[in-house]
Amino acid sequence: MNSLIPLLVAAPLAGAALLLLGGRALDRFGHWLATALAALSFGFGLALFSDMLGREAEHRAVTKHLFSWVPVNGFQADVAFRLDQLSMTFVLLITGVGTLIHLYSVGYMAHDERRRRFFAYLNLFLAAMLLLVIADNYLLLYVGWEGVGLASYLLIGFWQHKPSAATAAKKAFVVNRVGDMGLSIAIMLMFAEFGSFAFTPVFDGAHEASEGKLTAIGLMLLLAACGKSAQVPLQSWLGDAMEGPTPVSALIHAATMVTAGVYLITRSSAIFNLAPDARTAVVVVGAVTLLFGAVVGCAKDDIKKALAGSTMSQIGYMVLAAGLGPIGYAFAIMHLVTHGFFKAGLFLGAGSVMHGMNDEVNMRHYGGLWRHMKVTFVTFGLGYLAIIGFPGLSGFFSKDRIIEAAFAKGGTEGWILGLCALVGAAVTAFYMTRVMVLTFFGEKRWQPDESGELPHPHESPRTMTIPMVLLSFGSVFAGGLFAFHDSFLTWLEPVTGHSEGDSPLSSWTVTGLTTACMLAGVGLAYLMYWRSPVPVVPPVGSPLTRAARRDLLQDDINHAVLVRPGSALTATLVWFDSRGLDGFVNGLAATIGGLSGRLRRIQNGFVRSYALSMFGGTLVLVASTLLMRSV
Amino acid sequence: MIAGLAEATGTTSTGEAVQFWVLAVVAVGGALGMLLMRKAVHSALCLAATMLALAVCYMAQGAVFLGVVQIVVYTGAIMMLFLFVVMLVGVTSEDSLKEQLKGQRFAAALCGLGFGVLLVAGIANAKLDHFTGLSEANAEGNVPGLARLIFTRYVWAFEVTGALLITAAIGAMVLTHREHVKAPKTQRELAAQRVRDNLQVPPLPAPGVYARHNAVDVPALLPDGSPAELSVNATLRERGQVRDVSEDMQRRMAELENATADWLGRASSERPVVAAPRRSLEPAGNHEPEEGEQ
Amino acid sequence: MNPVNYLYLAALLFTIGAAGVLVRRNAIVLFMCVELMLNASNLALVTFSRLHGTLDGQVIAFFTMVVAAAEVVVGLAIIVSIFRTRHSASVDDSNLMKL
Amino acid sequence: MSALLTATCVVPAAGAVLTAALPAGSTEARRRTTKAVALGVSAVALVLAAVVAARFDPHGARYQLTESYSWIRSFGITFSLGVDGIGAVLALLTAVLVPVVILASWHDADPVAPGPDGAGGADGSEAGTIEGKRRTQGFFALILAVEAMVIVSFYATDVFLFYVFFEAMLIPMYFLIGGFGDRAGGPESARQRSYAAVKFLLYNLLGGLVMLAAVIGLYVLAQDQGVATFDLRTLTDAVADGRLQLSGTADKALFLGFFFAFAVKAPLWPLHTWLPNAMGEATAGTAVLITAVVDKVGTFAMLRFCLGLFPDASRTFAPAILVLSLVGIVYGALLAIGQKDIKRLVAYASISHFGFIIMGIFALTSQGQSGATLYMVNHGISTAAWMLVAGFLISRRGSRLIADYGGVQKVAPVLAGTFLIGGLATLSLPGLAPFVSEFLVLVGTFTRYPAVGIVATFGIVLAALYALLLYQRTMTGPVKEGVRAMPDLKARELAVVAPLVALTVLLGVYPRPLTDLVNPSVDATLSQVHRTDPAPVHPVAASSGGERK
Repeated sequence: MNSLIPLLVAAPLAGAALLLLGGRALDRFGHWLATALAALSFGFGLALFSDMLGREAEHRAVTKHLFSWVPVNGFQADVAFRLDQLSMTFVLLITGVGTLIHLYSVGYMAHDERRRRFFAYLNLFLAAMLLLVIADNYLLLYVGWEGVGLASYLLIGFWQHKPSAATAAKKAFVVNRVGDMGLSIAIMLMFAEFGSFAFTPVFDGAHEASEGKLTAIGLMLLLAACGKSAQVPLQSWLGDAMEGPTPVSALIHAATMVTAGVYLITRSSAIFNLAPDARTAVVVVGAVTLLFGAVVGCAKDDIKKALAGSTMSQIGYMVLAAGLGPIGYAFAIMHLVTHGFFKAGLFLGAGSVMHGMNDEVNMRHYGGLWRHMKVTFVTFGLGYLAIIGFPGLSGFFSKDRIIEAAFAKGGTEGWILGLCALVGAAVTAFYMTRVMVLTFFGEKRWQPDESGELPHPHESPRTMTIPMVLLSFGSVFAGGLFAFHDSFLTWLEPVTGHSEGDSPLSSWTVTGLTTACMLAGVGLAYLMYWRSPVPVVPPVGSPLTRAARRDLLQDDINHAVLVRPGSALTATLVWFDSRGLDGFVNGLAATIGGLSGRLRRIQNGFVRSYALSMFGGTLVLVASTLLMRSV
Repeated sequence: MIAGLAEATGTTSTGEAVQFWVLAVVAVGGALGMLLMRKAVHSALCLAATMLALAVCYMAQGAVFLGVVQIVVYTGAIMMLFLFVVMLVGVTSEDSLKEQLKGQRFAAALCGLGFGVLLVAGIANAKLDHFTGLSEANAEGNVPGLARLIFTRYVWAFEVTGALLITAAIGAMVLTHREHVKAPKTQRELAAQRVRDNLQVPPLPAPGVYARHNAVDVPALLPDGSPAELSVNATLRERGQVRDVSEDMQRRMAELENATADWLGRASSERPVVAAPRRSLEPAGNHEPEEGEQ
Repeated sequence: MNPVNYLYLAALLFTIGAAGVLVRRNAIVLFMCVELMLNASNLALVTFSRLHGTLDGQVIAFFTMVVAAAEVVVGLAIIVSIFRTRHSASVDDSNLMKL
Repeated sequence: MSALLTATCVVPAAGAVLTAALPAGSTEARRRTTKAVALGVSAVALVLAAVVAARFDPHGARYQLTESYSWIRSFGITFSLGVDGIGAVLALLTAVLVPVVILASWHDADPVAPGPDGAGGADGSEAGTIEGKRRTQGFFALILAVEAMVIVSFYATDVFLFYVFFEAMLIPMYFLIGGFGDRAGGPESARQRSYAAVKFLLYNLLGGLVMLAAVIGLYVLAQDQGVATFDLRTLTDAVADGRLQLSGTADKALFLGFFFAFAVKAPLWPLHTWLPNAMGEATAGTAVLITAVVDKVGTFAMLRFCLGLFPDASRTFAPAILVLSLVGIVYGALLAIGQKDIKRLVAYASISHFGFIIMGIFALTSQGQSGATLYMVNHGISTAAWMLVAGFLISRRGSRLIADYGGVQKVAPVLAGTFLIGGLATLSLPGLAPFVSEFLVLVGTFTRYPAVGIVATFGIVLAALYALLLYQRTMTGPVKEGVRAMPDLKARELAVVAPLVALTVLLGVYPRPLTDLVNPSVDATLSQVHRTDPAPVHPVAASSGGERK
């Protein structure tokens, strides 16, 4: 059975290779091939899942050693896989949602002449992501880690003819590289500390290592997570990443890739458990990002950017939870999965809306769409309810647990974090309601496109609606399923471990508070956007709004702090290289040339001066010999 | 007496001393003269004097044969050779005394001085108190002694020098002799040539015409009083030994012409331009030595 | 008088000759100076042969004369041919021997 | 004593002579025969080098397949060849790259404006440009000559022999750079090119002369202690067992003498400024020869000679050299970001990479040195791919300025794709070959000098910047004017790029064959320097998820 594990990766990888090398021949059915391979991988996943359920909790984790990758003395990097409950959760999420989104893309990209390449990239992404989650050592994980970075680079910049897209892609990759730097340093630290970077030895040896080292490793891992999961301070790329086709935003920048950071932290629980300082850093990052994303989400008029903000904030929740340690790991993953469902659903819905509105993204130009695209409306609505944590839907359970855990951290920390989470919940409700209302309700604010005709929205083709429907099922029931008898908790516990914190509030009070906050947010949004008419041109708004529209000045800050000094430095160095170093060398050459030119003058061609020099020479010789004699 | 002179060991007889001082003065004087004289001829003569003095010195030191050879070969042959060349190049041509190599004179003086000092110091340092005279070396006479050496120990060098001399002679010939690549032009051809490029149809003017005194180195005067360089021998022209006609001569010619003109009442336009240099037929310089030969 | 004076005389003459070589510009005079130097060395040789009481010095002086003769012949020939082409016997006029 | 190594060296040399002697390339047909011959010869050399690498037994003696013929007996100089893992791998790399380069520069040596005699044309007027009927023959003969010399210096086990070929390499390289410039050089390309060629020559000659002094000095000192030989093995053994003991200063001085030459060739900051000129002005093929083949001799020699002959000095100077290489890494990357000229950008990227290689060598850990050796190979392959595709691009547009390109991906997707792969390899994307080596180098350095390792890690961010900036500016965005009619890669060009890309992926996924060859030699080198890897603080028994099934 374990022999299936490599196939998880192999199937989509083969698909990518085929589609890229296959050439035009595959244009007709390439997309179906890719979808089939994704589905196949999902099938493998299910098979392994059932196999895993067949064993009892302790023996569910299996490893598969494929071959020794880089054997250098003292340095053993293997291509080995580990499939435990945590990986399995991700495998199913990735392949499942991935397959659905492949399906969706078949319709969405129907009219793009480079569709084959698009699907190749999607398959490549699946392969890399799967490799990331089933790798058995950090170096292999690193391969998948950068692999998804590459895939997201290719997909964000898929419409390369748009300079904005190309720039966004590069930005995403470079920012991620900063995170990757953290990961590689972490690996080096592990190697220097444990002489290995495979999971088992590192986790086994962790308790021997000094806390300082562990904290350092933890912080580096956090840096990596920030990069991949768009957490403050490396969040700036996610908003621009929306330049990519919507399925990409749904799959990579909402459901799977951006959650890799959470996976990394949870996976390294053994290290974080022993490094409280590192955990604190994680929690702080999570809380800040949670609010940051939420605020940004409130101000955006671009529907995808608004959703991106919400993604950021939701992942903030997860990171927060993961930072709480054993109290929160399971809930982090749980929220991750549910979020995977409903956020993917929301994005697909947004895509479907754009599809119907000839790629209009400005919500202020929507309105009253519910009548025209019912399926989209319903699925999107369910996703909406799920994300704001409407009681009974999946978001309710997962988020509620996280907030509880935050309070359960105990002490003032606990209070602060809990309150942050609550506020976040309220704001989430606010901006999601805003999105909902602006898009589907109110009067039509449709604008004519450049060809001058008003859009006539229509429901999307079957290939697009089916995935949305399936995902909405997930967003409705997943939470309940997981929460039922804490099934999810017990499922993950062997990997992450679990401990109940001491919550100052009873779980019911927390639930009540959460719901109240949610209702408050919804109410406020209702008043602002349902009751009062929505202006087509955005009002100036408060300074905060304006800042939020500019992603709270993140880009301006990056520019001021990094880009401008960097380019200045580069320019200086270029000057130095050509004028300084080369100038010195050329100057030397010129000097020598000049000297020899002067020396040449001695050769004046007059016999008598030659004779003179001969005579002088003889004189010197004789004199010196005589002197030698005399002394 | 010469043989006797060569006997002395530690010192020399007063006779030789006297002789030496006289000869030394002559030799050095000659050398300096050669160095300082502006005309090559004078230098040559001074050098000859020096050589003669040296010849006597040789004899005084028992090198009779060398003394004779010195007089015959050097003073006789070589110096004459020099004189020939000097004549060929120009007896009276002088070096301009201004030095155009910067610092050459000074450096030369310095080197010479230094060298002299060195040599003198070297000789002074050497222990040269005991002189074994040539009495027994010259026992059977100087010439046989030399001959024995030359034809026994130095025979090889002797042969080589012989070869050297022959080579030198041939070399000299090769250097000075020049093949005529094309047959020399005949009088007829030259005449035809002159007519063709209508520069100088009549034969060259004879020198000394209208000259105050009849000499080869005085150019003829053309009707307008300007000197005709052509009338002087090419070699003299080469050496720059053309004696120029005095200015007043030309001036008087001009006055004469003008007076005639006044008397005849010619218009100024018809008057000959006074002392206008006639277009010289051949600018001196591109004068081929070949013609100098013919 | 010590015969060494002959050597001093030779040195003096030699120096004068050398100076002449350096100073004079007329090729012919230059040659004369060279001859003078040769003669000076000859004088020294003769004096040495007297010093040692052997005739070798004189023999060598003799050879020197022969060589000098050869040298003069060739040298003058060169001067003549140069004069033919350049119309000058000044060594400074033939200064093409440079870079 | 099989003559396999000699054969491997002689074949390209003979091929060079043969190619040069072929009938003058007046007609297209004759030129084609010339190219075919050159290609065939290089293929044979490839086979031979592969055989050498295959017959090398990693667990056998340090140097194998050794041969020795007496050359200058009076100085104990012999023509002795022998191969260790590192040499075998690098020679193989050379033998792989040369056919590719020949194929890539198929038309680079054609007469510019084919006149009746196939000569003349625009370049004809340019100073230094080799023109005329033998232009084509000359070009390919020179390439083969370079191959022969490089292979000899990889196989040489005699210090003097190595020195001779190390220097002789400059001659053909000089003519390749100065004589066969890049057509896109612009009007004053001739002046630029001769400047570049002379600069290349002077820099390397200077280094070489210093080395010569050191070589002689070494011989003299060794002679004083009764080891009058140039044979590397004898010398290293003598150094190892103390028969040859150099005084501290002498040891340092000689080390610096050798190292200077290698650092110029490598090139190490701040001796690098010849590389951008040379690579910028030369044809893409020549540029690949420079950076991927010739420069490798420098780094290789650091491993074999500096460490082997002067272990103490190596240990003494290692920190300083590490700092220089660190500067080189960051400096090269930053300058690459600032370049306006595609080929110069690649050159500065290479400088950054050479920083990594040298760092790996002088970290004196087995990971670092294995990594450095792999890095030499991987950098050779990946840079070759990147540079050659860039060359194809430039030959299409006739300009080296990045600003002249844009939107190429729209008109020539395959070209753009391969270019992107080259760029990704250069920024050492995991899964591609350079990642393995770069990470090994970083880890190897980190375990001994953590600070250095961390700073060097910034290099990977900068690498991402310059590689992707180049791709973005040239390939993406709206299609620029001069690019519209740009054709995609032709079959020949695909044949050039495909093997390189394949190797990049293959060695990225399964570098095992290389590491198996290299590891024992690296251990031998390290033991020469008396260095052992710093042990992990808390070693864990099972060093990996390895054999657990």
